Amino acid sequence: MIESLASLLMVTVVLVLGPYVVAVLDRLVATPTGAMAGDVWLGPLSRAAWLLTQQANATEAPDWQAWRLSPALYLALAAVGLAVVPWSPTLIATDLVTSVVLWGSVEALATVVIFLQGWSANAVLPLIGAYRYVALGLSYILISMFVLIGVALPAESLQWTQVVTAQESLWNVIRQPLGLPLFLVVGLGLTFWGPLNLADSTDLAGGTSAEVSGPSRLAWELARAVMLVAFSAIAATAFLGGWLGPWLPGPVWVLLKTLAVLALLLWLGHRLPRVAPERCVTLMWVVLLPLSFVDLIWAGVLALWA
Amino acid sequence: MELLTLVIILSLALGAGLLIQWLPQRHQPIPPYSQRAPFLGGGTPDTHAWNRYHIRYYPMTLLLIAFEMEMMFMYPWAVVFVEKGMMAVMEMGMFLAILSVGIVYAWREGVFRWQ
Amino acid sequence: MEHSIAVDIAFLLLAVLAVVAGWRVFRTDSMVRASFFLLVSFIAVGAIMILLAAEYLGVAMFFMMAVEMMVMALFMVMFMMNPAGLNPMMMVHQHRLSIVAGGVAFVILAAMALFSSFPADPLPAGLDPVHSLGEEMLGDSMLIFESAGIVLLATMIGVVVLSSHRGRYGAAEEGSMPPGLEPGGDPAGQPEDDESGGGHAHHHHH
Amino acid sequence: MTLVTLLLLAAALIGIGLYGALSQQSFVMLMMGLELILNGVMLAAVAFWAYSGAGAPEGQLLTIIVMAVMAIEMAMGFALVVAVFRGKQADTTEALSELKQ
Amino acid sequence: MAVSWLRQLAARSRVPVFPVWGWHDDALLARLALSSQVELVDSPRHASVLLVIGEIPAALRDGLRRLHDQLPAPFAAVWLRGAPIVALGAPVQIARDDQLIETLVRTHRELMLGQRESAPRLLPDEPPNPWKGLGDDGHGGEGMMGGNPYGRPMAMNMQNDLRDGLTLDSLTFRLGPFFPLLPAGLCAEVTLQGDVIQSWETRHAALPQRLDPIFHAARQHPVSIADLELARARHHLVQLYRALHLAGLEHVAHQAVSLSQRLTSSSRLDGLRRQLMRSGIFRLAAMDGVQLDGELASHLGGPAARAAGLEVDLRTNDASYQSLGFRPQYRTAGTTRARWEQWLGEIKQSLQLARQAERDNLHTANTGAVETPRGPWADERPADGSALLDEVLPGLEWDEAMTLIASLDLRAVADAPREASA
Repeated sequence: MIESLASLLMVTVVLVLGPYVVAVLDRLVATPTGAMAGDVWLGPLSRAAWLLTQQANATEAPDWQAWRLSPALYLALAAVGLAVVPWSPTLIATDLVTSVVLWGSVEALATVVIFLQGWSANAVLPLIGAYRYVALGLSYILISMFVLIGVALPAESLQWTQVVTAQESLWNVIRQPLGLPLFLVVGLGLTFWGPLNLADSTDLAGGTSAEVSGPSRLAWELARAVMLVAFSAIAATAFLGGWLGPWLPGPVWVLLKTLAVLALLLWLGHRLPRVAPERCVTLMWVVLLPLSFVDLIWAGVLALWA
Repeated sequence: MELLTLVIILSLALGAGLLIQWLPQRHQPIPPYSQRAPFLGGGTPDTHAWNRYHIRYYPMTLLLIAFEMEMMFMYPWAVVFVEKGMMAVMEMGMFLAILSVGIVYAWREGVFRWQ
Repeated sequence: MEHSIAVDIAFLLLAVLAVVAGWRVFRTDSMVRASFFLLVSFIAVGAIMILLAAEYLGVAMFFMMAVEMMVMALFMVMFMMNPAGLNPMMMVHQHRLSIVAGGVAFVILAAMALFSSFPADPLPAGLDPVHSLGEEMLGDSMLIFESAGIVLLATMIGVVVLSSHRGRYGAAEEGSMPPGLEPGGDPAGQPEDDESGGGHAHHHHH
Repeated sequence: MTLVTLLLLAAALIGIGLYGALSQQSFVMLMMGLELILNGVMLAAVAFWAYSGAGAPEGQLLTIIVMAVMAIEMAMGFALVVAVFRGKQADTTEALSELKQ
Repeated sequence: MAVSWLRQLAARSRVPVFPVWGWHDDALLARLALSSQVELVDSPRHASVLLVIGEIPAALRDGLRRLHDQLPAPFAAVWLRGAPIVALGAPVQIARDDQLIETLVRTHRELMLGQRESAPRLLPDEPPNPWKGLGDDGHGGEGMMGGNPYGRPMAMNMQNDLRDGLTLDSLTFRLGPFFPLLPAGLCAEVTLQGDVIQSWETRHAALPQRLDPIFHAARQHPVSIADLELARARHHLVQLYRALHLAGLEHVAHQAVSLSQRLTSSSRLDGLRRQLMRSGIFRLAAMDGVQLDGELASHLGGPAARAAGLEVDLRTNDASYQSLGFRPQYRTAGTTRARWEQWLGEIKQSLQLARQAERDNLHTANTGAVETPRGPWADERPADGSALLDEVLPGLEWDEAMTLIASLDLRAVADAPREASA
C-alpha cells in the first residue's frame, strides 16, 4: 500500500517536473555556448504562460472531440509508460507480468493518437503530417518489438523488474550493443523528435500542430515532453540497468540514467536533419529492421551461452 | 492493486491533459470564421481537406499486419527461450527466415517505396 | 476465482464501453471515427482479458489492434467517399434483416450462456499464463505454431502480389501504370522505369 | 464478473458484429463487422480458459489463432480491395461479387 | 491575482513573430533570427505578433488580410517601412529599423499585460459559402458529396485518370503569398494528390529582392572585389539559412546566419561545412530527386545554372578576376544537393577571392555587367523565375518540393538597392 502510494507520487512528480526538465535540457543542448543563459530557466515557464494566455484556435469543421482528446491521450500514454518503469525492486506503480509488452502497446497506440491530432484539424498541412507520421509509426514499431524481445530473452520474462534483475552481471547496453542505438531511433520516432519529426515538420509549417494554438498546443507539447521522459526512463531500464548502481539509492540511479538518455536524445535531435519521409520507410525496413534481427540473434545466442 | 494504480495514473494524466485545455478556454467564444480558415500562407482552399487521400505506402501497412502477427508469437517464445534451448533457437531461425524472406520479397517488389 | 468488488465495477464499466463503442462503429458518419471506436471496443475487451489474468493476451490485443485499426482507418480514408462524414449518410442494405439477424444471434448465444452449465474449473493457483503459453507453443502445439508462420508468409506474399503497384503478376499490374497527372499526360512520378516521363528529366530518387 | 456475464458480453459483441457484417454495403465496414464478431469470440475463449478450462494453454492458443485469422483476413481483404478497386473503382460488396465471375 | 501573475510571466516570454516580407532584407532577417528575444515562427497560429515589412502590393493585400485574421487572440500587427493597410485601429508602426526588436518586445508585453487590445479582425465572421444543415446533428449538406457542409464543398475527384489506378480525391488550394517556405509574394494554385503535387500554377510571381547596394554600384563604377565577394557570400549564407531551417537543422542555420553578419575576408566556412557533413544531411534528406536541366537552369542563371553544369559566370570576363585566377565553379547534377554544394563552394571561393583581392586592393574592371548572387546582370536585371515551378514541381512529394524551392533563388532583382540598415 505504502509502496503503491510512493510510486504513484513518484510518477506524478515526474509527470509534473518532466516537461520542465526537458525544456531546460533542450535549451542547454541547443546552445552549448550558453548564448541565452538568461532564458534557460525561466524561458520554458514564460512560454507556457504565453500559451495559456493565447486563445485556442479552431478550424472550420474540426473533429472537436478527437482534436481535444488527442493531446490528453498522448499524455495519458506517456503516463502509462512512466507507470511501468521500476524505480527500485519494489517501488513500481504497475509491475504487470507483461509490462514490456505494455510499453510496446503504448508505442503502437501513440501512432493512433498522433494521427488523430493531425487528422482532426481538417486542414491540409496537418493532414499530410498525420499520414506521414503513420508511415513512420508503422515502421518503427517492428524494430521496437525486436529490440524489446532481445531484452526479454536473458531475463526469461516480459516484466521490467526481471529485465533489470537480469542485468546485474552486465548491462544490456554492453551485452546487446545494437539494442540501445536502435531503441533510440524508436524513441526519436515515438516523440517525432529531430530527424524523425515527420509529424510537426517545418516544411508543413508545423504539421499536425500547424493549426493548434494556445492551451491545446501547450498540452500537446507537454505530452510530447513527458513521452520523451517516459521513453528515456524505459531505455534506462532496458539497457542501462535501471536501479542498479553503487552508493546511491535505486530511484536516484534511474533518474540519473534517464537524464543521460534524455540528453542524448535531445542532442541527437539538434544534430541531425529531418529524414525525407519517403526515405524513412525504406531506411526502417531495409536497414534498421535487419539490424534488429541481428540484435535479436546476438541476444539469443548470448542468452543460451551464458 | 497494480492495475488500480495504473488506472489512477491514466486518469490523472488524461484529466490533466483535458483540464489544461478546458480551464483557460471555458469562457472564450469560438473564434470567428475568418480566423478558422485553414492556414495556407494567405491562400484559400477550394474544399474541405478531408478527402480520399492517396496513402502511398499502403502495401507496407498490409505487410506490417502479417508481420506483427508473427511478433505476437514471439513474445511468449522469449519467455521460454532459455529453458527450451536448441529447439527455441531453431524456432527463432525459422521465424527470422520467414520474416527475412518476406522482407526481401517485398523489397524486390518495391513495397517500401511510396507508390 | 476470487476477486474484489473493484474488479466487478471495472468489468461492468469496460463491458459497457465495449458494447457502446462497438455499437457506435456502425452509427457514426465519420469512417475514421468508426475504426477508432472499434479500437476502443477492442481495448476494453483487452482490459477485461487482463482482469481475467490473461495478461499477455490482453496487452497483445492493445498493440495488435492499435496497428490493425490504424491500417483500417487508412484504408477507410483511401476508399470511402466522404471519409470524415461531413455529410451524414447511411450506406446499408438489408437493414431490417440485419438487425433481426444480429438480435437473434445475441438471443441464441445469450440463452446458451445462461442455460447451459459449464464446468467450473478455474485457473490453478500459481499458473504463469505467459510461460504456459510459451511452453505450449514450443511443445504440443508446435505444428500449429509452425504452420501459422508459413500461413503468414503466404499472406505476406499474397498481400504484396495483390496490392503492389509494380507486381509482376497480371492482375495487380492492371491499371498500375500511372496514367499521368493530367488526363492523357505522360506518366509521372514513376520511380524507376520512366526517366524521361513528363517532358523534363525528373524522376523520384532511389 | 462471472463466466455468464462474460459470455453475455461476448454474445452482445457478436450480435452487433453480425448486424454490421450483414448490413454494411461498404467492404471496409463489412470487415469491421467481422472483426467485432471475432472480438466476441476471443473474449469467450479467454473466459472459458479462465473459468472452466483449468488454465489449459489451448484456451490462450485459440485466442491467438483467432487473432491471427483476423490479421490474415484483414491483410488479404484489403489487398483484395485494392486489386478490385484498381479495376472497378468501387468498394461496395456488390462489386466484389462481380469478381467471382 | 492568479491571472495577472500568469500574464506577467507570459509577458517575459520570447516574442513569437510571424514575419511577412514585402521587401525582403537579409540584414533584418538576420537580426530577427539572431535575437534571443524573438522567435520566428512558421505558422500564424504560433505567433502573437504579425510583423509586416515594407509595402505590400495591392494584389497581395487580400492574402495579408486573411493572414492577419488567422492569428489567435491576443495579437498585434506591427508595420515596418510601410503604411498599415486600411481599417485598423491603433496599428503599431516602427519608424526606424533599430527599434524593431524593442518594439516587438514592447508590443508583446503590452498584449500580455492587457494594456493593448488584440487587433480587430479585418474580414467578416461568416463561412466562405452559405450552408444549411441536414442530418441528425444538422451538420451536413445534401447527398453524399453535394452541398456545402460547414460552408465548403467536399473534396472530390475531379479527374478520373489517376496515378495508382485508384479513385482518389485531389485537393486544390491557393498557397501564398506569404507561406513561410515560399519566397514572399509567390502565390500558386496547387492541386495535391495525397502528398504529391499534381499541378502547380504560379499565380503571382515572387516579390523582387533588393540586393546589396554594391551590386548596383558595380554597374556604375569599379568597386572593391573584396566587398563585392563578401556581399555575395553573405547572400548565399542567408539562402543557406533558409534551406537549413527547412531541413530541421536549426543549430547550423543559426550559425550560417550569424556568420553572414560578421563575415570578413578572414572568415572561414570550415566549421559550418563540417557540421553540415557530419549531420549526414545529403544522405538523409531528399535532395537528389529532381534534376534541373541546363535549359531550365539557364533561365535562372547564377548558382542554379552553375550547379546544373553551365559554366556561365560574368566574372570570367573581368580582367581583375582573371588576374586573381578566377575560374567559375560548377557542378553537373543540377539537383538540390548540387545547388547546396554549389552554395558552399561559392561561399568558400568568394571568401578566398576576397582575401586575395583585399591583399592587392583590387577593383572590378568591367562595369557594364555584374554577376549578382542571383545571376548575371548585363543588359537586363535577372528576371523572376517563379514560373519555373509549374514545370518542375508536379510529381514531387511535398517535402521534396519544399526542399527544392528552398534551394532555388527565384526572385527577380529589384531596380532599387537595399536600403542601408540603420
